Amino acid sequence: MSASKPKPPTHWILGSFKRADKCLAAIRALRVSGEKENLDIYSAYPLHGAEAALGLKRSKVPLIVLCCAIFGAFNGYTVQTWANATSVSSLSGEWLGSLRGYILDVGGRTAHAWPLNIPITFELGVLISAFGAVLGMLIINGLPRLHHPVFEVEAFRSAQIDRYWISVTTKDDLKREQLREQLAQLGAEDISTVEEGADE
Amino acid sequence: MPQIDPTKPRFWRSVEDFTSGADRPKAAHGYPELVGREFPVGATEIDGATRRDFLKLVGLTAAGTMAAGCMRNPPERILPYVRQPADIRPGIPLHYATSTSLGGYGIGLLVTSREGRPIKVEGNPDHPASFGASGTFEQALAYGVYDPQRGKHVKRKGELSGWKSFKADVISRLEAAKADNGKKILFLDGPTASPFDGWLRKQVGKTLPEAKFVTFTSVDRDAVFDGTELAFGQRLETRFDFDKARVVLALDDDFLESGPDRLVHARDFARHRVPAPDGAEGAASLGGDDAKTRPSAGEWMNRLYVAECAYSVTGGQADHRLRVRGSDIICLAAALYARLVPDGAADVAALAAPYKDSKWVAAVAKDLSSRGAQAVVTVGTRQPAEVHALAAAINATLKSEVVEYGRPLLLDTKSGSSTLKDIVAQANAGQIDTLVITAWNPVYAAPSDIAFADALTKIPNVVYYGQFEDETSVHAHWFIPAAHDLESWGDSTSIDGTVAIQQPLIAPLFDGVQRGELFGAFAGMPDSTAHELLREAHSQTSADMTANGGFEPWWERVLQKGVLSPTPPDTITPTLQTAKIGERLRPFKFERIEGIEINYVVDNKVHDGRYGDNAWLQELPEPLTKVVWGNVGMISPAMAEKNGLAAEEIVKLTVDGRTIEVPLFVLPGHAEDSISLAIGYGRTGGEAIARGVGSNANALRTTSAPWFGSRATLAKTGKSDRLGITQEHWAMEGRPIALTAELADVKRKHLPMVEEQNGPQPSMMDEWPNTSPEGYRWAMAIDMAKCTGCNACILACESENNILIVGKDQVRRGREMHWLRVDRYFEEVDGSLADAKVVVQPMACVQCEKAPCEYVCPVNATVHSDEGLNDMVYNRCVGTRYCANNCPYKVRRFNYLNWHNSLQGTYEMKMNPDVTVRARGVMEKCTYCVQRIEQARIATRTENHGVGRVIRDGEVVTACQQSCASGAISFGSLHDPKSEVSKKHADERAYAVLWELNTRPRTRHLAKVRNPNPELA
Amino acid sequence: MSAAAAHTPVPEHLREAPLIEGPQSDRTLTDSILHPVWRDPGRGWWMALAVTSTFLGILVLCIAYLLLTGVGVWGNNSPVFWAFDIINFVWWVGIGHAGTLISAILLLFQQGWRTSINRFAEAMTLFAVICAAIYPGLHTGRPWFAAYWLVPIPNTMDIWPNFKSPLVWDVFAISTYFTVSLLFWYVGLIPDLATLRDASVSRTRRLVYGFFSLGWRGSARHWYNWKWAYLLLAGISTPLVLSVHTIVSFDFATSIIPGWHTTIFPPYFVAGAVFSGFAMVLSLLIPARHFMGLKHVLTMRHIDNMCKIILVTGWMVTFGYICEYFADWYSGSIYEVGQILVRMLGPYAWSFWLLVFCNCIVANLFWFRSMRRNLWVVWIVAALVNVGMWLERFVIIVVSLHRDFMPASWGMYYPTIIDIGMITGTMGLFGTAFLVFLKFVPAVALAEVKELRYETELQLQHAEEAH
Amino acid sequence: MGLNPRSPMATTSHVLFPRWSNHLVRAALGAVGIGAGMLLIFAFAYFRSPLFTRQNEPINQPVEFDHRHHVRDHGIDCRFCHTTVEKGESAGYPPTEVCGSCHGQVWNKSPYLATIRASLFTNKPLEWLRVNDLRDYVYFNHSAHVNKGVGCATCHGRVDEMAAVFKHPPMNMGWCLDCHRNPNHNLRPREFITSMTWKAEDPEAIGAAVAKQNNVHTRTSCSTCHR
Repeated sequence: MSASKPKPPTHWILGSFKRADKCLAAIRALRVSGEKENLDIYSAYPLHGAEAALGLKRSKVPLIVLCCAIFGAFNGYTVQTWANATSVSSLSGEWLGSLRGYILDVGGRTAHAWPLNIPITFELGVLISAFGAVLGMLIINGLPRLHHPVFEVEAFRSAQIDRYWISVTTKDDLKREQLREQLAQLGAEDISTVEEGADE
Repeated sequence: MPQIDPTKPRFWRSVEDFTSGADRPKAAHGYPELVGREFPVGATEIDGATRRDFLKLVGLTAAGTMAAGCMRNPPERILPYVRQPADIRPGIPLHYATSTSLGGYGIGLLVTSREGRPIKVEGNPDHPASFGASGTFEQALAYGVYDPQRGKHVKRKGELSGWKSFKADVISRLEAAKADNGKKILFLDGPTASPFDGWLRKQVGKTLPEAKFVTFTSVDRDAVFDGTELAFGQRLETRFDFDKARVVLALDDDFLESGPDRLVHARDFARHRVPAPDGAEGAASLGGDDAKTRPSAGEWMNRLYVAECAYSVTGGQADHRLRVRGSDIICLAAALYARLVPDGAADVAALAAPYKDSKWVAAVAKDLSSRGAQAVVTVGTRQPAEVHALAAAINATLKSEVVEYGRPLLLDTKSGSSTLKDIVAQANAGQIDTLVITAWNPVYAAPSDIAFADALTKIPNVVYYGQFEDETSVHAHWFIPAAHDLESWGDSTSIDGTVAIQQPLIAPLFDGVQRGELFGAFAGMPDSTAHELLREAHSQTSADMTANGGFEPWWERVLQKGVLSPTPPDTITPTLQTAKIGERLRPFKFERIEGIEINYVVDNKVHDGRYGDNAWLQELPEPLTKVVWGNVGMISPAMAEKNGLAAEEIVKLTVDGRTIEVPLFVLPGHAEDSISLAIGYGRTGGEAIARGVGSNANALRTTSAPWFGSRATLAKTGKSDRLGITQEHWAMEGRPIALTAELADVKRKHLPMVEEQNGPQPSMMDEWPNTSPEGYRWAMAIDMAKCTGCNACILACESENNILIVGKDQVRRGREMHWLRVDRYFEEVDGSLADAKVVVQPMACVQCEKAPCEYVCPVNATVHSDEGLNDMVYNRCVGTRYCANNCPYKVRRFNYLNWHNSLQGTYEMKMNPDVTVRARGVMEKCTYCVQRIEQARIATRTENHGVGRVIRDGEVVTACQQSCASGAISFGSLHDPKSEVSKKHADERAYAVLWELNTRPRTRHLAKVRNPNPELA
Repeated sequence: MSAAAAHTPVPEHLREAPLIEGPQSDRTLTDSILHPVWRDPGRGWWMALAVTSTFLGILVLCIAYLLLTGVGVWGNNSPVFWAFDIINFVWWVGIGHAGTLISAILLLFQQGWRTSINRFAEAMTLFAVICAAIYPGLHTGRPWFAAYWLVPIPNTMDIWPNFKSPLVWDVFAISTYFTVSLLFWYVGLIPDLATLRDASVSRTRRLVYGFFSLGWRGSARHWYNWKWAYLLLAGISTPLVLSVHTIVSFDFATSIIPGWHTTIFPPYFVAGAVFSGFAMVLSLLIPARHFMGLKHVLTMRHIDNMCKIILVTGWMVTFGYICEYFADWYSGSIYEVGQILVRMLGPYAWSFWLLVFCNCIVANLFWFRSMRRNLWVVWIVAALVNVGMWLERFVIIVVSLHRDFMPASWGMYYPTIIDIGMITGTMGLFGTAFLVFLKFVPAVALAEVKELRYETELQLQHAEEAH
Repeated sequence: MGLNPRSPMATTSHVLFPRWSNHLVRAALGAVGIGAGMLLIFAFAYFRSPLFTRQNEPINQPVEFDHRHHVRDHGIDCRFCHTTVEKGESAGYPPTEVCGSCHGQVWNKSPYLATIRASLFTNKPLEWLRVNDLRDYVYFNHSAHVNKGVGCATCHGRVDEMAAVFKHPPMNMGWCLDCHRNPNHNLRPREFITSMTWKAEDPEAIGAAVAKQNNVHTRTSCSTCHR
């Protein structure tokens, strides 16, 4: 965050639920009362209807994977064709020379025998897109991030076990209390507030 | 690499040097071991750069150049000469003409030398007995000269002594012998026809007038001379000119594989083994003279009948082969004699009885007589004089032009075991003081009923001169290490009377003593070198010297050509004495040996055992059984079944009380009720490689029955030995692989099988353009009609391409390394193997144009050259072995282990620096001797100031092609339609093996042709 | 659930058995599934580890000897240039396939029952592929060169790999397969690691698991992208897993050797892979679920389904054989026909008939429900199938090679002690890796089981509301 | 130990990972990524650098033979000592007697030539160290190149300026291939073959001419160099 004058710190208001439906209901209620991007749900497994309740936008992961697949496959095919079926005479010398292809009569097979290049083309497409999927997912999720404000709430550990948590963030000191009460009304337990460091 | 290696044994010229420390390699100077070993006796000898001297020096460059041989990469040192010899240039191969002798008869050689190391032996084109070709024994010399097992020191009673000490001893004895003219001194020599030996004996005779020279070998030719003596009343040399023969009957005679002129026989016989002359130019191109008078009219192709016990190479070529025991041959001969020789029938009635009504004999007799002058009967040296006499009589009756007679060339035509008998008698009578044995290993070679070893103990002074410390040397008082043929000065006479010079390629590696020097010592010339003696011998004998302006220029010419100006062989036309023959044969009764007859054969690999320590020959597959490293008891399938015997089973073999154990081999086409066993194995001498390989047949042989004729009993032992066999499967399984055709069909162009393996080969892919600037398309043609399966090509390839030996155990595991293999298939005749026919097919990489091995190699280690070679890049290979899997011909060989470890000391000097020695984990295979192609290319491309020219047909000769006597292999470029190989590819018998795979082999095989006699079909 | 049962008229034996047995809550599931990770492994585990690591040691020794002496320490020869090395390679790769199939393909088909076995199967895939990957490198004569000459690295020799060679395809296929499997496995593992982080008490464990869980918070946004990533990984793994064994089969199918040169190879290699893979899952899972107290999530229904898959793939393989031999016979080529006869009647006929028994006959026991329910039967059949699939590769590789075109070059093959040592050794490696996995990572995908439980609960509610 | 029977929410002293751990992890990841890239580049460079190719490393010979003196100052032709360069695969190394042939008269007392005299008198050869050491499986033939117009200096550099001779080009396969793929710019008329100073004003043109005259056509088939 590049800020000239110190902004007020973000506060995280957390609350936990025993039942998933209660949790989702609470989210819907909060959205009705005008909270949008600052909401989040935490559960030990992908909770049905969560993204609907939060109204999340379409994930970018598929797009990333598609690009990676095309990139990988293209490289796969190009490298093979370049190495076995081209020989660009302008490439020479210590450095460029080693990039030059070498056309060899291999068992009388055509130098550019495209059907024989398909397997590696495919494999590279798969490999790169797999990396795309994983790294893409991590980057979009901002992971790895070992520390996070919500972890400062000891009770939050139950989120990965059997509880459903809600977080609401706000910079507005007045709003903070109001949200706590709202959560309490919605049946949340272990309601707690964390102040996020200015540097986060 | 000749690096300093403390583990290697060090060699000194003599024990005197050892004690005095003279000319020992000074490690302090950092000289490589090999250099030290080669370094001459002292600076004085180096002055005056005669050839002999630099031969001693040449080891010096080994350090620099041997590196090319191996993959190791040490900090490399270069040791140039101090004084450059006149004609030696590092990196430029030299060829020297020399000669060698086997059984007393010479064969001319042309030896390739690199930096003074002889690395390849070929036949000398100027020598009529080799005409550029060579056999297995000649090829194997290149291993023999470097054999680290050779005797290295003069020994007295087993103690280290020295040549000087020996000479001193001799001088003193000569003094003593003066009294009785040396009548108590006896020289036991091998058979020899060398003029030099004759001269030396004369010199010895001058000092010791009554000293005797006798001759012994266990594979003597006495029967030939005794036969002529019986038939014509005089001992005569018998020669055959198969170029004139159209019908041949070989009675137990392996004339294509054994005998003094086997190479000439192979060439001339093969020339007529094809339907028409044009196919025979392969032989002509090898230097065969076409001036020979050919029968104008009649059939070009010859017909061969063979009667023998065990399948021989010649038997494999037979159109009709009769399986008979060795002892039956005489009856067969008699039966023919009865039919062919006028009023001979009566004399041989008793003998001829068994074959009197034989359909076979009748047909053969008819065929022979119909061919008359172009027919001939030959008899093997194993057969007794009588059979030779009968054959001689038949030939004379036929007026055969094929056979001709001349005066004996051997200094002594009696060399059989009778010699040893006499020696034993004299020894026991105390009539011998000094016995000088220069014959090969008589103690081992002696028949079992001659106690030769015991006799030696009765002789006060036994001198044994041999290459190895063997069975005989342990009984000798003196052991003198013999110099190898490639290390010695001398000469030889071939069977046609040609005298050839033998000159050393390298100074004796192990301080061996040369023959000349040994006899020189006894001739009172202890200090003259063999070189001087030889020059002296010829300065006296040679006539046409004056014509060439004196001795020196003449001598230079002789050394270059290797051959003295040939004297036309004297031919004698003797008169037949049928009466004498009848006289001798009338009393003969034939009583058949009951049970199993034992039949000894001369081995194709170790001969009589003298090559037992030659690992190349030991690992060479026996032509018919394909067994390596040892001999086997060969029996017929029927006999095996009858007695419940199986191959690889070890049996006790007992002949009148003497017993050996031998593994069995079931050989189709073997005579019934007999077992064949090769001699020359079961050695117990000091040679590490020969020792303990196979079983000793000499322990059974007797003077009365040296080859056959005694009864043997077989007893199971329950043991068995997994033989090393390079071809485990004998049948072709009805696959069109080695094709054969009958002459009649070839003539009327009816070759369905061949046509099936020919024709267009479409491809989905567009063809690779021929990018070779000169357009070369290297190719090979192998004419199976000419190939006898003699294996010479295998050794030639092994010698040229640094192919390493792997030993019996690895052969058992199927890991032999021969690039070129000769496949041998048996063809059942009417459903039985009893009379199976043989077809042999040389098979090396066929350089497929659409090579299956190439596209599967992940690292591009085997790809095509622009000239159609299937290159194998050893240094790129990572050894996935995928190529070998995908090779339908299975001609690729893999270095499963580091075979290079097996090389020790001197043997590394043998490596051909033009061919990479393959490391462990690397695939290797035939590449049409690409190093020879490249040498020819560089030679031609650099001609006339670098402008260069095109390689002409015949300028590139592959190693296998060069060695092949019968000219079965042709090599050249297909871009030249007039090239020999193009013609062969166009031949109607040419076909591509496994054509249906569309691999498009560049090597085409030509179907074998058979010429059966309709009457016997 | 039993309550729900009372309402439904469906007779007991027709009703689908539950995938999670007994009343379970997120807490009890967490408790029971993570229990093996926390508890002291116990003597049994240590003893097993001792055995497997001994074999692992043997493997290390064999490899050292191999590298020092050369490939000649194996029984390979001419003409059988490939033998145990490639057999084991193909066998292990095949085994790996079940894992990916379960986690990827069954996921795409939304087969709920994959949930509690996928983690297990994926781990098996990883370790199997590691075992397989040992061979292609080591079977070469000069591995130190093969290591980088097979990869397209610009080098001063200016020379490249030959991309026409199926072996290069192999290199890419296997390395891709391993990498993707690893990623897939790890992505699935992240939430469970987070659970371990938060459910553990010991601080060190929390730090370690915390580090590897990359700070996973289980936020709905995380889950959203995570599900996409996981789904897409499954999506690309599916063609990948099919391609890998297809490419492995190309090693043989693209050659010209009778018995190798067959277009049917790709499909039946894949089927065979799944066949052997499921067999391996079963032979590991049956003991594991017993000793680790996971019977409530690894239920008889799982086993039953897997048996059915073995039955199906078994028949696919059998059909493959029939097609292959029919094609060989129908081709009329004496070499192809000769190859059939050699397999059935040649010196190695025993291997062929044993393979027929193991792959084509035994699996038919699974037609019967009782057999599928009898764990002993299931386990033995699974073991036999693994043997059978190994023999299949033996027949394809050794038997095809030992008698190909030229009768003159025919020969026999005999394995050496090193050959045996290396196959048992890789099993040791596999076992060791597996035991370690069972100890430190939940063998069942906790988050997914919870999700499954939640969904079944919802279904149940709807069912009740319906009444 | 198993799951704590009490609620896992039993408080532990403080948060698991401190705030700064995020920066640490990101920094670490970045470092690993960049490090890997650097390593690749370094490797790529190393195998092309004299460090690996051993170029330009003067090799001290047993005899302090100075090519500058003999070639540049006295203009002795290469072929005077390297006699087989036009005939054989090896250029050839002079036997000691060649040194003696001159130095028998001139400088025959010089201490520099002690080793030479020793060699001549004792007949022990001089031990030179190989400068241009190709792998043993590479078959290079001097005559094939010299006769076609490849000059000595092209591969061996300005030997006339080397006190102790060193390897001039990298002499790896790529270097060979460069010329074998396009030889023209390395060809010169035969009269200048051994010239150290010859420079072509238009290498391509002259090269093309020489190529035409000498019928030069290079090959890149494996067996051209590997047999």
